[in-house]
This record gives sequence, C-alpha cells and structure tokens, in this order.
Amino acid sequence: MNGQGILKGMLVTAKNFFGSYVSRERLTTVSYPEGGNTIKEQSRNIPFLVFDGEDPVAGMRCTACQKCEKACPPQCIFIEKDKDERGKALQRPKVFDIDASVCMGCQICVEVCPFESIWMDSNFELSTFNRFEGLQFNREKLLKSNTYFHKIHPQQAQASDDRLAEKERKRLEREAARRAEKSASEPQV
Amino acid sequence: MQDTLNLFVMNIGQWLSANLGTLNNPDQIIVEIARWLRTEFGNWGVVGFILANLMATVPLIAVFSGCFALTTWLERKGLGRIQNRYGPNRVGPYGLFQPMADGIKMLLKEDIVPERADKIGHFLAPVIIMIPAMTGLVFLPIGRNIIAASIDSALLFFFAIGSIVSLSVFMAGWASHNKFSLVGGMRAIAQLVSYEMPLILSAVVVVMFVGSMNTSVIVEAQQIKSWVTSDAPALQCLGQVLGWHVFQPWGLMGFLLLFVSALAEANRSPFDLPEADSEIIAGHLTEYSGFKYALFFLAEYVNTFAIIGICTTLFLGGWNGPNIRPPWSDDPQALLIPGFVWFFLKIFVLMGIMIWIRGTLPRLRIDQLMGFAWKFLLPLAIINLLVAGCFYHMEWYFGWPFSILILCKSYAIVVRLNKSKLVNSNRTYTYA
Amino acid sequence: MNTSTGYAPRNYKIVKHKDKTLLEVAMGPHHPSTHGVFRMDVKLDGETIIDLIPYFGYLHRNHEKLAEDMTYFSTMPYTDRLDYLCSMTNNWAYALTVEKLANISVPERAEYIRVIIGELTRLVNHMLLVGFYINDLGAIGTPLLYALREREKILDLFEWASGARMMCNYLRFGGIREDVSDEWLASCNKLVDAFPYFLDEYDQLLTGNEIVISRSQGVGVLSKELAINAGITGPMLRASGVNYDLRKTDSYSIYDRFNFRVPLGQFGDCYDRFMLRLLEMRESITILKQALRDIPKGEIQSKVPPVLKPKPGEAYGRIESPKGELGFYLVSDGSVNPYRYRVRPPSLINLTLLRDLCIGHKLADTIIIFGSIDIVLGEVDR
Amino acid sequence: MIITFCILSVFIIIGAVSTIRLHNIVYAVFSLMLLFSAIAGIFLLLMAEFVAVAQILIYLGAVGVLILFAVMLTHSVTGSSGKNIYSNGWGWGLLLSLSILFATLLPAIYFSDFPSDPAVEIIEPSVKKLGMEMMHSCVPAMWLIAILLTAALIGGIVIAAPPQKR
Repeated sequence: MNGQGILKGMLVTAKNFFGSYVSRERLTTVSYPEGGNTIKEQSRNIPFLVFDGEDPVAGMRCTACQKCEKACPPQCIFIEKDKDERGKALQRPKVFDIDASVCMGCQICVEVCPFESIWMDSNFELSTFNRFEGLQFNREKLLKSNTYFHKIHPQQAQASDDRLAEKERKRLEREAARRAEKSASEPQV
Repeated sequence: MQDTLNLFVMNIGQWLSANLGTLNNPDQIIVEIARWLRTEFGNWGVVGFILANLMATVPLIAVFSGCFALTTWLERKGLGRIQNRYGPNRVGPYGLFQPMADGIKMLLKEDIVPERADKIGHFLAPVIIMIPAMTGLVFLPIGRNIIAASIDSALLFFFAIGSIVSLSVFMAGWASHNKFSLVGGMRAIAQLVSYEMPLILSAVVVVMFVGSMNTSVIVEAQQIKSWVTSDAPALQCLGQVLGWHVFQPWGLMGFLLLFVSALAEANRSPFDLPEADSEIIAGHLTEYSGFKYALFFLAEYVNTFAIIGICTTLFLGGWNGPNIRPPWSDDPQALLIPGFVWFFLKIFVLMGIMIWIRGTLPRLRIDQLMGFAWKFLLPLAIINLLVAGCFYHMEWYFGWPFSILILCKSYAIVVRLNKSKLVNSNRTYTYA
Repeated sequence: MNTSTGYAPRNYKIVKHKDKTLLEVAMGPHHPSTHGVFRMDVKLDGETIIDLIPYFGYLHRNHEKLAEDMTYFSTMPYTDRLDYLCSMTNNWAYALTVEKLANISVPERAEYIRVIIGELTRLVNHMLLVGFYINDLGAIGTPLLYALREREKILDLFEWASGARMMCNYLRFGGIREDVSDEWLASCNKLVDAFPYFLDEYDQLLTGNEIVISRSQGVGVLSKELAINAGITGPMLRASGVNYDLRKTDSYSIYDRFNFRVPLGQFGDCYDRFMLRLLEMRESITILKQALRDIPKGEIQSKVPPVLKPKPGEAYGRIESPKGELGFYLVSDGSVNPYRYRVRPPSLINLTLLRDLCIGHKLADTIIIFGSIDIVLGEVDR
Repeated sequence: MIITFCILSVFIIIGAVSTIRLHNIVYAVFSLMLLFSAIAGIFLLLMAEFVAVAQILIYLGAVGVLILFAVMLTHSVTGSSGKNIYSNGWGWGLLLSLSILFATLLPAIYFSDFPSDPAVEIIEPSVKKLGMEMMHSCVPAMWLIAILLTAALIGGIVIAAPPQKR
C-alpha cells in the first residue's frame, strides 16, 4: 500500500496526456464532418440494385427470380413481377422494396443472387425525418449505375464484370455450338 | 443625483492624475482604488455602507465563479487529452464557450422534483450548500492586503464553516426519497465527518509555527524577511519562495496530508463515494436536475477552490512568488508582479493535479475510506504534529535529519500496519 | 386518486431480519453499470448485502425458436447478435457444429484465418472486459478509452476483411466468405507486433495500483469445487486454478499446431479474474504470431450445396469463446430447417453464481463481482 | 447593527418555536440548526469571534450532525404519529412559566449595577490571549477534559463495534 503503484499509474496518464499533443498514434479521434471518415472498400450497409448502360429500368440486371426475397433472414425485401401491356410476365420486377429499417446489412441477398444484380452500398448517411417514406427504399431509390458500383467497390465491381463477361462468352459459345451442330445436322436432311 | 455623479467622475480624474505619476508600488493599484472608493462611499450614507460591503464580497463571488467556469472547461479538456481524445472543441475557439453552453443548458433543463420527495428539504439543500462554499472564500488572502475579512481566528472559522457541507448533503440525500440518494447521503456524512479530523490536525501544524490563525499573518510569515528586504533582486526572489512551509520536512508531510483530506472533503476522485456513479447512480444528486444541479455543481467546485486556497495559504505561501521590488519605488514592501497572479497560478496548478488524479485513480470502498482516514491519515497527522514541535525547538542541523527520519519511519510503519494478510499477497500465476 | 397523504409514505417494504431493518434496493434494469439490461434485487443491511435475486430476460429475442423455421444458412447472421462483442467466435461455433452435422471438411487456409480471427476477437473481448471492470471500479473512463483505442484498430481489420465492424457474418460452412488480401495480413502483423506495448502500459497503469489491489483482492472468492459443480467455464474457472481450456483439451480445428500456455489463477477472486484476462491476451498474441507466420495459400471454402439438407441426426460443437465454453446443439430431421437449435451460453451459466459470490460483500463489491464475471446480456437472454 | 440584530433575533424565535412545534423530526432538526446559526450570528455581532466559531463548530457541525445520525437510525422518522401538542391545561402552564420568569429576571436586572456607559474600553478579544489563558491558568482543567473525552470516545467505539466472535 505504499503508493508506488499509484504513482506509476499517474505517470502513464501523464505520458498519454502529453503524448496526445505529439504523436498521431495517441490521438486517434477523427472529427467526423470535417475530418475524413474511415470507410473501407468492403464496408457494407444497405443493398442497392445495379443497372448497366443509361436507362435504369431497361438496363436492370435483376430478373425478379425472388431468390433473395426467400433467403433474406428478416424478410425485408418485397418483389412483384412486371407485366407488359398484354399481361405476359416480364423478366423484370415492377416493385422492388427494401425496408431499410429492418435490413441488418448481412449480405446474404448478395451471395444468393445468381445475376450479380444486388450489391451492398457503403453509404451510411441514411437518416431521414420520417420512418415510413424515408426508410422504405423503392425501386427507383435502389437502382444505381454500374459506374457508381465501380466507384465504391472497385475490386468487387471488376470481379463481377469479369464473371458476367465470362458467362456471356460461355453463352455465346453454347449459342455457336448449337448453331454449328444445327447447321451440321441441317445438310444431311 | 446628477451633481453627485459628475462630482464623482471629476474626483476620479483628479485621483488618477495624482497617483499615476508615482506608482511606487504597482501591485497595490487595486487596493488603492478600493481604499479610495471606500472613502468616497463613506459620505454617501446608508447606500454607501451597503455598497462598501458589497464591494468586498461581490468581486470575490464573481472571480471564483469565473474560476469555476474555467475549471469545468479545463477539466473536460484535460480529461479528454488524458484519454487520447480532443476535449470540447465545437463551442467557441478550443471549446472555451463550453461552460457557458453548459450553464444555458442547465438553465433551460426542466427542474423535476420527485412526487414523494419532501419539497422543502429538496429545495433548501442547494441553498444551504452555497453558504459554506461562498463564506469559505472570505478568508483567502488573494494578494498583499487584498482579503475580504482578515479576522483573528480565520482558519478556525474556515473549518467550522466547512462542517456545514455534510448537513446539506445529507438533507439532499434524505429529501429526494430515493434509496440510492439515501445511501449516498449516509456515505457523505460518514466521509465528511471523519475527514475533518486529519484536515484540521494537518493545518494545526502551521498555526503552531506561525503563532496566529489569521491567514494574512500566516502568508506574511512565509517570507524570509532578511532576504526580501535586501537589495539584490535575486535574493528577493529566493526570499519570497524559499520561505514557504512546504520546503520544511514537517511542512511537506502536512501539505500532503492536507491535500489528500482536501480531496476527500471536496468529494474528488479517489474519494468521490457520495456520488459514485457506478454504484449509486449519482448519490445525493440523483433526483436533482436543471439549475439546482448546477447550483450543487457550482458549490462543489467553489468548495474545492476554498480548500485548495487554504492549502496554498498554509503551505505554498499564498501570494508569495518569485517577484522583485520595482527599482523605481522607495516603499520597501512594494512588489513588481501583483500577488494575486501567484495565488491563482498555484490554485490552478493544484486543480490540474486534482484533474490528473481524477483521470487516473479508481474509487475506494466505503470501509477502506474510513480505514484510510482513521488508521492512516490521523496517526500520520499526530506524528507530524509531534515532529514539528520538536523541530521548532531543535537547531536546524539536528531538526532536519531527525524529522525526516521520524516521518519516513512512521510512514513505513503505518503502511505495514495497514497491509492486511490476504490483500496484496503478490500473486503467482502457474502456466499449465 | 392521489394516494400521498402529505407525509412521504414509504413505497419500499421494510423487511424484519432478526432485529435489523433491511433496505431493499432494486439495482434495476435502468442502472449505469449492469452491462446491458439486467436487474438485481438487493437486500441491504447498511452497506453489506444480505440477499440478492438476479432478474434477466429483458433482452430475450426468441433466437432459438426463430432458428427452427429458417434455413441453416440464414441463421448465421443471427449468431452475430448472440454475444455481440465477439461475433465471429459465435459464427465459428455455429459453423463448426454444422460441419460436424453434415461432415463438411474445411481447407487449410480457412482454418488458419479462422484461428487468426478467433484470437483477434479474444483480444477485443478481454480488452473490453478489463476496460469496463476498471470503469466499474471508478476510474472515469481512462483505462476504458485506452482499451477502445486499441479495439478500434482490430475493428478496422474486421471491417476490411468482412465488411462490418461488429456484425461480421464472415464465416460460412466449410470455410469463410471472402479471402483475405496480403496487405490485410501485413497490417495484422503490424498490429500484433505493436500490441504488447499497449499491454505493458496497461500493466503499469493498473496491476500495481494499490486501490485496484485493495478493492478487488479477496472479493468474490470462487472456490475450485463450487466452480466445477456450477459448470463454470472459461477464464472465470481458470482463475480458480482449474486447468480446463477447450483449445488444449478438445484442440478443435488446428489449435494443436500452435504451442501456447494457459494461465491459471490462485485464489479465484476478482483480481485473479482481471489479471487472467491480461495474461490470456499475451497468450493470444503468441498464437497470432505463429498463425500469421505459417498461413498457407489455397482455396478458402470447400464445396457446399447452396441449400444444405443434412441427413437426420444431432451434433454438439463447442469452442473456447472468450467468455467460456460456447456450444451449439443441432438436431436435423433431414429437412432444410433444423429440428432443434440450442445454444450453450457461457455468460448465463457463469452468472448463476452471482448470488453466492456477492452475499456478505458491500454494495460496491457486487458491481465489481458482476463486472468480473464478464456478462453480455445478448448471450444471457438469447 | 440594529437591523442585523433584529433579523437574527427573529430567526432565533422562529427556530425555537418550530423546533418544538413541527411534527416531522427531520424538519425540527433543521430548524434547530437555524437556531444555532442565528445564535452564532449574535456572538459575531458582539465581536466575540472565537465563541461564534466555537458555536458553529460544536453545535452546528457536531451536535446537529449527531442528532441527524440519531434521527436517521430511528424507525418512524416522518413523525406520522402526530400526537397533539395542546394538552387542555396549556393556559395555566403558560401563566405559571411567565410568572416564574418575571419573578427571577426582574430582581436580577434591578440589583446588578450596569456601568454607566457600557462600551468604555473594548477589551481586545484575541484568540492568542485566550490560548495563553487556557494553557497557563486552567491547564489541569484541560487535562481532565482531554482524559474524559478519550474515555468517552473509546466507550462509544466499544459499544458500536460489532461483537467480535472469539
């Protein structure tokens, strides 16, 4: 009880007090609005839908297969298939809602989606004044361009583009193979 | 009323021109103005009498409330930097307007009184805690003959006033009818009453040496007279500093004891049991909000200032500091740098140490707190009294080694006595 | 109807206890140091505790029933929320159990990354415990903020690897979701090298501190026999001197390849439990160094069918989570959802002894004993 | 000077009456404190600093806090019993006490001879002189009190200490 422990402890706090003026390592707080924010490349928050080209609805990759709706643990995704004028089902969601207040950003929908159409956004400033209009993201709010995707997640975007290109090439090969095989079978007849 | 006013203004002009010429003792400017104002108020009758009294007390309250605002900013900045983060830096440059922002927030906050609390006690507690806090300041010698009331038994008055704090803390704890504040109130009474003993005994040592309880006399005694009146400026500086009681062996021990029991009296860090926020939420302050809470806060800080002021007057030589006699003045007692600069410097240094301690040390338990007061501080204070008595009558070459030896030995003995069996058996950790 | 009759009638019962009057205080759900939502009804005689009744369940989210009608894969993000301070060890325990159930093999690199992540989570958890424990003792935030400063560096690594700081959802059955880049491993190496300096600073600040010693030694002593009978596991058990660490006894995944030591306490009081966490942090650093040194290249997830339908049967997998033995018990009836999903929460079982440890101590000691047991209410209430 | 004296005496009367009349014991103790501080004020007016300080220190600081401790530990504190102060014979009691008061007070005033103009020479009340007086003439009394106090302290501790289990 003879006070040495306490004095040693006081020395440590003194070192930190003067250290915080000197070394960056001892002063780690970042003043948020002015200073930088430390968003990493992989950080994820609320999902968004990717579209290629200019027109959001036409270039949408999502084909409304509703896999993500089934796999989402808190079930916060709601999809309705689109119908053209004659009532034939289209490979596109008319309504694609995500309830941002329920979504916990677990990225399962991204893993389940076979068409690389839904990815996680890293924008975290989502506060709104109204819980219902503000946080119910409808299709227009969710659709973001591929360039935006390349801006926030360069590596992931590049990887998904390669996979899509790969799939495209395989499809073309199959196409060519089928055409070749059809043309081969054609002459015998 | 019009003619008295311009007569008053004309007198000021006359006085200034007369005095500014000589300025033989620069640190007495405030005292000159005060004396002149008092003579001016003299011939104003009853209004003058009231104004003269107000002139003695109102600046005191204003200055120490300003110090309170500055310390809240200092505390938050200091604690922030100790914990590797910025302190407040949004409100004003470097967060200097933070105390103002806190004050306004406290004013606007709704003042909730619990339905079952007895209203009178709940309302009176902050009022009563202000009385000892503010009257404690009256006896502090801020500068050379700048003192609100230099009465004969100033020190005794200060400790008597200090004992009222426990009454108001208990009233707050009892009145808010909340179990946590009841426990807080009981702890506060036990702590404040049992820490008065070491506080008074460690202050008595100085009274024994100086021979009077008048604080300004105590401060005068902490100058080496022969050096101060000599001509060499270096000697004058040293004379003002080396005379402090803290440089005597019994003085250093007395200062440490007084500082530790001051920590306890002011409910500061290792002894802040009455409002231990991790155990009993905010102790006796749980049911207070709005401006009553701010009043409690102000009273606590001003009480800390009062006790630190007494520490500086008794052991660190109140307004004495390394300053020299201005060459152009003939008055032997004149000083270049005014006394209150040193007084407030010392107060803020001690406050800084308190903030540093608050940033580091955890809290004691209630029975250890009591044990620490009665079994650790009190014996040391009594031994210090004994040693100071012998030191007074011994030659310096006997006195110093004797007192240093006795004090260190007694410190070691008391530490060993307090070390219980199970506690601090240094632990061995086997690795499987 | 205003019941107050001018005087303040008492609303708490004064219980006769032999001759003394007891004060019954509810250290209720709304109390600054209950690490979440937890209530202790305490009977006080003066300051000493006569009786203590813990109430928990305020944070019950029906986790186990919920998992019964979700697929194995979609329960994974919910395991993050069990012990929300160390989310990846929960994932690991769940993934281990499902791999045992559906006997899925895990590639080498994934095992190494799981060990690295597990030990990093142990560092985070122990740092937080030590920080909050000293905060309960009364030092207003300084040790806690030093701990949080170091924790930030590790959370940045988690965010870099998995995308989220706390709710990482990073492990999958048969491996991990994304591979870890080399820069990640390099910065992890840098962190592990710099970490011992922080621990030395912590030692100098706390372990010798007289007030910490006098307030936590001899408080809440847990004897060996009582600990074993009550099924206590983890650092709390080892603080009483019982040598039982799953990483050594079970040596699950690849823990047998690393040589590390397991510290054991002597008296089993609050000071031992606090010191044990500091020593275990040093051991985790040795494991991390070895794992980072010889992590192989290779694929990170073995082939797993997208919709897992394990054959009927049951499996119980357990790991040494920072709080104790975290176990998952799964019964599958061949369908997509588990038939029964049970979590063995170490915090809850360690908490059962709170009453025996606290009786006879002061009011201030209950807070410290409760703090030293290291509770996370998410795991206690599930 | 006169105004402060009147204010203080009003406080004294209020304090004294409310100490007796209040049902709630805690309020009674607080009014007792008010009474003691008013008396200390009057001592200050009489320039007897040391006695005023002693009054505050002893009565307000120690006796007051002691009564508060006693009040805290008793069971029914909020005084809900509310026994009635007015017994029926209160008129006669008042008359009797007034007559005794005047029977003793008036002769005392009449026979004692006041100096013609009281404040002839103000004796300089200084703590140093009091100290010297205490240390020289009444040292045996000091020793006696010291021994008495320590005995009382030790007695108190023995009673309060929990029974040591041998």
